[in-house]
Amino acid sequence: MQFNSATSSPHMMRDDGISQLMLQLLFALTPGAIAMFYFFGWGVVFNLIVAISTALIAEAAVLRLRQREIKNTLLDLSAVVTACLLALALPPLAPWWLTLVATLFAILLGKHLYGGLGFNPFNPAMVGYVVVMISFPREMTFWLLPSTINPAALGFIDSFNLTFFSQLPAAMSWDSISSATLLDGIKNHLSQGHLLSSIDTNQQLGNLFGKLAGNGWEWINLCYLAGGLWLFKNRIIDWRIPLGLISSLSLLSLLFYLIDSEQYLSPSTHLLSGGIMLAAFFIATDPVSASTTPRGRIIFGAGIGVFIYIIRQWGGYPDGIAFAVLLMNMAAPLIDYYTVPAAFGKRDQS
Amino acid sequence: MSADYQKISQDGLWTNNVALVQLLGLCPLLAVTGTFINGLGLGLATLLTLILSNASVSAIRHWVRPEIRIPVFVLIIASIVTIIEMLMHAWVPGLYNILGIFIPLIVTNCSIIARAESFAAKNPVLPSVIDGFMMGAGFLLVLVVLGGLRELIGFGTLLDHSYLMFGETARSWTLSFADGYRGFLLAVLPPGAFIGLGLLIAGKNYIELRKTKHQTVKLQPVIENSSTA
Amino acid sequence: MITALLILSILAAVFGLILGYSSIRFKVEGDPIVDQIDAILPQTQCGQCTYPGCRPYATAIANGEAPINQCPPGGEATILQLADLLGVEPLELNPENGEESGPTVALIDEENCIGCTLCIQACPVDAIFGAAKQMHTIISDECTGCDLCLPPCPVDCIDMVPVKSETTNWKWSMPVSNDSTPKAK
Amino acid sequence: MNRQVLITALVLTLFAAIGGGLVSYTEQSTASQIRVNDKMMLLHSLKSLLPAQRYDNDLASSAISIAPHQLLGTTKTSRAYSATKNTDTVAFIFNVIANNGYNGKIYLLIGVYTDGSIAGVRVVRHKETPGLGDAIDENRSSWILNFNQHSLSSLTEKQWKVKRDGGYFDQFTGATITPRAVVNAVHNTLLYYQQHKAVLLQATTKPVSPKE
Amino acid sequence: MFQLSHFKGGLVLDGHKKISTSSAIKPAILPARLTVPLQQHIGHTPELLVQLGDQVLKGQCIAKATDGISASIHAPSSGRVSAIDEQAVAHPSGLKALCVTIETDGKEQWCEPSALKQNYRDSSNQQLLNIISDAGIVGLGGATFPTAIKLQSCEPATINTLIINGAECEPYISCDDMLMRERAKDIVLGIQILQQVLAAKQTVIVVEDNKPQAIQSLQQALQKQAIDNIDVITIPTRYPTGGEKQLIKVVTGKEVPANGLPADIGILCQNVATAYSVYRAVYLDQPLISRIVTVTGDAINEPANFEVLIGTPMNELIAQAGGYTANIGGLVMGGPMMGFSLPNDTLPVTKACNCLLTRVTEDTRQIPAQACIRCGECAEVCPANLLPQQLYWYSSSKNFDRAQDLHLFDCIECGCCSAVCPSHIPLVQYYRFAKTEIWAQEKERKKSDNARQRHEFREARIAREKAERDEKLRLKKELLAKKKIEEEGQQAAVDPKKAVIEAALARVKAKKDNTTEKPKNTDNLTPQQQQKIAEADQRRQQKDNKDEAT
Repeated sequence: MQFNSATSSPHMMRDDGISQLMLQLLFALTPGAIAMFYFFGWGVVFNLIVAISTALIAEAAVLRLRQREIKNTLLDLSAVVTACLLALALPPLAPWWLTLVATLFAILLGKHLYGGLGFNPFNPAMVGYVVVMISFPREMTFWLLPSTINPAALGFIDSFNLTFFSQLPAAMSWDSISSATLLDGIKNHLSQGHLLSSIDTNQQLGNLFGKLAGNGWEWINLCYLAGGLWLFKNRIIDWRIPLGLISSLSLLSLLFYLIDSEQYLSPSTHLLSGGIMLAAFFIATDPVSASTTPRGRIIFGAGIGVFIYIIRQWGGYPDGIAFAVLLMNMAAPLIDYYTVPAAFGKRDQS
Repeated sequence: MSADYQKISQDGLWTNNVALVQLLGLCPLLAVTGTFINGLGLGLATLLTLILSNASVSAIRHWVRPEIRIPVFVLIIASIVTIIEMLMHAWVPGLYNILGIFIPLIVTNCSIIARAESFAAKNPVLPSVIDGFMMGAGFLLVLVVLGGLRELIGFGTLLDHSYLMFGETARSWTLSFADGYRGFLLAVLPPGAFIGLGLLIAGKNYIELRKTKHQTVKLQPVIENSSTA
Repeated sequence: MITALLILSILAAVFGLILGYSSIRFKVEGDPIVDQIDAILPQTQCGQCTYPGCRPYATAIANGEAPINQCPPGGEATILQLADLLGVEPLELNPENGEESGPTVALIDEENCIGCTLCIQACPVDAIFGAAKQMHTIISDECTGCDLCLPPCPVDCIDMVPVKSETTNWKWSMPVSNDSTPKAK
Repeated sequence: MNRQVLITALVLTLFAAIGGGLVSYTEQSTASQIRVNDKMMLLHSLKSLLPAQRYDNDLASSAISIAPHQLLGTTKTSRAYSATKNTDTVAFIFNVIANNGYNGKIYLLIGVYTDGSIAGVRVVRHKETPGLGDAIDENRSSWILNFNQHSLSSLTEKQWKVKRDGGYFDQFTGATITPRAVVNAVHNTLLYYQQHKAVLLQATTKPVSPKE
Repeated sequence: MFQLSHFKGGLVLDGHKKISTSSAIKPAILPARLTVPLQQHIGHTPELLVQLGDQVLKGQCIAKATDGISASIHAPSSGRVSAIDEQAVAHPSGLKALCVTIETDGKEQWCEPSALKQNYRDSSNQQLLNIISDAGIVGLGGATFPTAIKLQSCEPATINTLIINGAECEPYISCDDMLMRERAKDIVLGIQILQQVLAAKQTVIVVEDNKPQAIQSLQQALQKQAIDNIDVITIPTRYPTGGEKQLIKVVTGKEVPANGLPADIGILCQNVATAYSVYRAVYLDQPLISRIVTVTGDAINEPANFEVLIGTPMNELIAQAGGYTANIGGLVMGGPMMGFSLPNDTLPVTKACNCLLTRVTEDTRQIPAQACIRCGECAEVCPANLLPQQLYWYSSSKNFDRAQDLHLFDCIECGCCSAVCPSHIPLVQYYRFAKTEIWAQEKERKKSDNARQRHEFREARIAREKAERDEKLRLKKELLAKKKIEEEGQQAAVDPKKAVIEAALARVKAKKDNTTEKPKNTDNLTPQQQQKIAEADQRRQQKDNKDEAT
């Protein structure tokens, strides 16, 4: 009897593939996304819709242009994951074209210019984010107060008009709808020479601050944390990168907090405000652009934490996750080069 | 001889373009091409430098010993650039202020010493001048195209600030395209320069690729004819 | 103004003296790069590169007179190594020089050999032995598969045969790659 | 061998001398034009602060030295220019630094009429976020013109702030720090003028060497 | 006694062993034709001892081990040598190799027992090693390294621990398991011989905890014979614990240095089946002519273990195991993790063949590989602590230097990385490709160095010869000039034309006399080349003879 013998061992392969991994990743994102929706309204949903559809169309188009197989590549869902991460990072009131431009840049410049999935040195979502961050700084401030304390929360129709037609609801101005995020607010507060302890007396900031780390934000981050832990439990992500990121950020913020608690935010505020948990468990762990060696992953995560703290504290932008991730993406090959683990039997040798 | 000049021109403008193929002089290229006029200004300055330096290097090529070749070339180029800088400061101060440090930096533009080394030092004056002109023109072209592109995408205008170079009458030259265009800052910022240059290079390669494909297709029937004949 | 000019001139004079002296004192002879290139070439001495042997080709590459893509026996691997060594972009093998084929060895049809010794004189690596009027034999371990012995043979009794594939020299093939696998850099 | 070395040195010297000579010749022949240009540049920006009919002196040559002062944000001696009409002083133009911009210092030229109202404000140099904080630049928006004519008497102490802080002036959407810094700097300049009015007026009545 | 350790990585796999352990080891039928490949081990091909048409007896040595690393081959049964030629063998390449085909006569007639017939305890180590060597025993765990060589290679009395590997970590395979269950006593006897040869201080039999019956029967055998210097150690089931280096790490906590041997740290490993073969050789005077083969998988009707003669065609074995089920899709020799798939089932069973794994069609379909997303799962499971995806990256881009920097050659090809890859990239094949490519390049490099030397030598020789010729010519000219002067003096009467013709004739004659001119370039030859020359001379002689005859 003749057989087809073209295959090499092993003759056992896992049944699931990349798309299942991505699906689980998307699943883990849902609690955070729902929390975002709860606190920031329909804008989040519109962002997601615009980003996902743009991503899929752009990916299909570029695959066609590159004469690659389209259907299976689209089905690996990596473009959808990129789109979701990006949409959740953008401000909820972002106009549709902002999300579109960001997603286009993420897929075209961040992913396919480098050869598509697996070959992009930078996290595509963060590439897209940074492009719009430096191009449209005004629109990137279109955050709003969390619904729990927002007297002017927008309904579906108002959000729709705002996102797609840039129409403000009657009798409302931009300044009455949009609001600085907590980190931005605190940065302003400090730059005016105020002390952190005076936050409570500042009517607006005090309101924003909530219990722990910003009204709404603390819950969103806890949801992302839960999703991330679930991913870790299912062995979808490596624990080293989140650990490195969270510990370096905590350590740095604790250090400065202990030095001067009036000028530097507490570790808990740092960890649970902005997109830290999203970054730690979903963005920094993108395996393609991260370091791959075990030690390298800890360094990679820690580096992101350090850069986030530096940019938050002394940089020009209120939050620095995207820049921090991209900077460490750049360093990943170098880190890999110097952290090759000792092969079996090489431990005693130099 | 005319074929030679044709080759020199083709080299400078396209096949061996300083910016798109040799990738030389990228520092000023990327830094000043925020607008069309900036690109034009630096391009003209570089073009002038290239012509003059090629001419003088070629003229003195027989008298310079190899061991001091480079210092002499650098001296010549530095002198020319300094003179051009002073002239610009005197006559187009607005542009001078914008281009700032990049005019003296022309000295370190590798394309100039590269042309001096690889062409002017081996050829008579006239071809050298032509070569300088064509290389400079090729560089100028890229500067202008990139500047124009970035200005167009970044601000939605073209030829803005022309008055810096052409005087007050040029104030009205500014072309504005979409009203209420918010601007796409990335294009104006340094990353935009890199992306823009990358796209230009890709575009050039694409055209070349098309050309060679076209040629092979064209060649086919000729071979067939010969075989059937 | 005059002082500036003077200082410039004096500086130039001093550096001119230093340069003039150095150019005589530190003259470099010889070119080690040729050896490195030669070490990469497959040493078939076949002349397909249009040079009379591997070393002349290596010298030509080192002098910038020849591109790195003229060695069919070395093929892609050699071109990659050369590109790596010289820091240049790898090129496709120039089809004018021939095609990359698997390793071959010469085989003399001993029935037909008339013992003319012409092939012995052609062999660049002395891999054929035999004497006049006697049958010649290829030392297949030494044969580089250069084809140079084919043209001189008056009775066409030499064949180039592919090196026999055995379980001992068999190579695993690269898996059929999916389309996004990177090409060799 | 020695001859060769000498020739080498000689050739290089020759080229250095020729190159240097050419450069110095150009320098001499363009020096005056360059000086004129620099002055024109300064004049141009000064002129933009004051309507031309309000003064008749050469603004660029009217510089007076101002000691560093906290209200002007200066730490070194700075220059101010006085505009006169028919030998009467009509306005002063101050070099002011707003130290608390979003990305560092913002350099301003602020023109103040002798009656204590603002003639004009211009940003000379800044590093504010492009597209956001750079709306203080006249080229980007007309926001900076809002200061014209205002004085310590036209607006109260509380009104010399951005709207978000309960003041009179707009901030631009998304950016509060930059306009806040500029408003603050303008306000401080008016305060400075108020305190030093007498000294300043006195200084201009005496001939002041423009070089100081 | 032993503090068990663990190695990094590895996988817990579904064993599938029960499929083939329900029945005892069955003796396989004697096939009509046995095809015995000469190369069944790592090392040199042994020297053939028989000729076409020879009658051979069971156990008769048909190919003798050469010097160096090699192993002898014996006739598995009595019969007639019907062919000595190239036959398809079980090798990933599917290529042919030299085989001896024996038509069996069914008599199973053993050859004469060897002279040595005494208690092994009275034998010297050398005698025992000779027996093991003569019996053609090789490592039966899969590596097929000649056992005698392995035993000889370590310095006397340097082995602290002899580890008998009964881990058998690959799924499906159960031949060692069954052997331990049924022939524990013989295994222990074999181990004692190994102990004596090595003078090992301590000996352990290591078995994975998914083979409780094997452990039990081993312990019983030890108790029954009251042996207290051999211990049975149970270790957790984890693939690839059966790998020599991984096993050592688990048992002793020590890591065998890379590029080193277990003997370097005072340890030697032998497979249980090897120990059993040693017993057979020493006690029963039977060379290695059969082995236990697990015939199993999801596409066979009656999976079981068989005691099979080497050279038995696989399809006959399959038939004895009830034949394939309808959805047969492939046949693998070895386990699912490291075995290789066979192009057909008519190939002969060899010493390396521990398992024939049948696979159903659904399992054999190819999952197309996707792009590597660098998830790092492969690095997690790599028992050699390598970075598989970087190795893949460099192997696929043929950047072999970098691959070697990342310790490509420490890869044991266990297949864990491929098995967990979510992109289904055939990683192991990339490593195998890179390894064989590097070996080939190394060979190529040596050859080109050699060619360069020979070329330079030739150039030098030609230059020298030219110089000599020129010198001769110069001398001749001088001589002629002298002669001319003389001749002019003599006013010669001889016709110069005639002289020239005469000279030419003389030259031709001289050449004729000198037909057996010595071949050129015969200096500096290696013995191999000289041998070839001799062979060629012989052929030449034959040809001449033939010419004469005709």
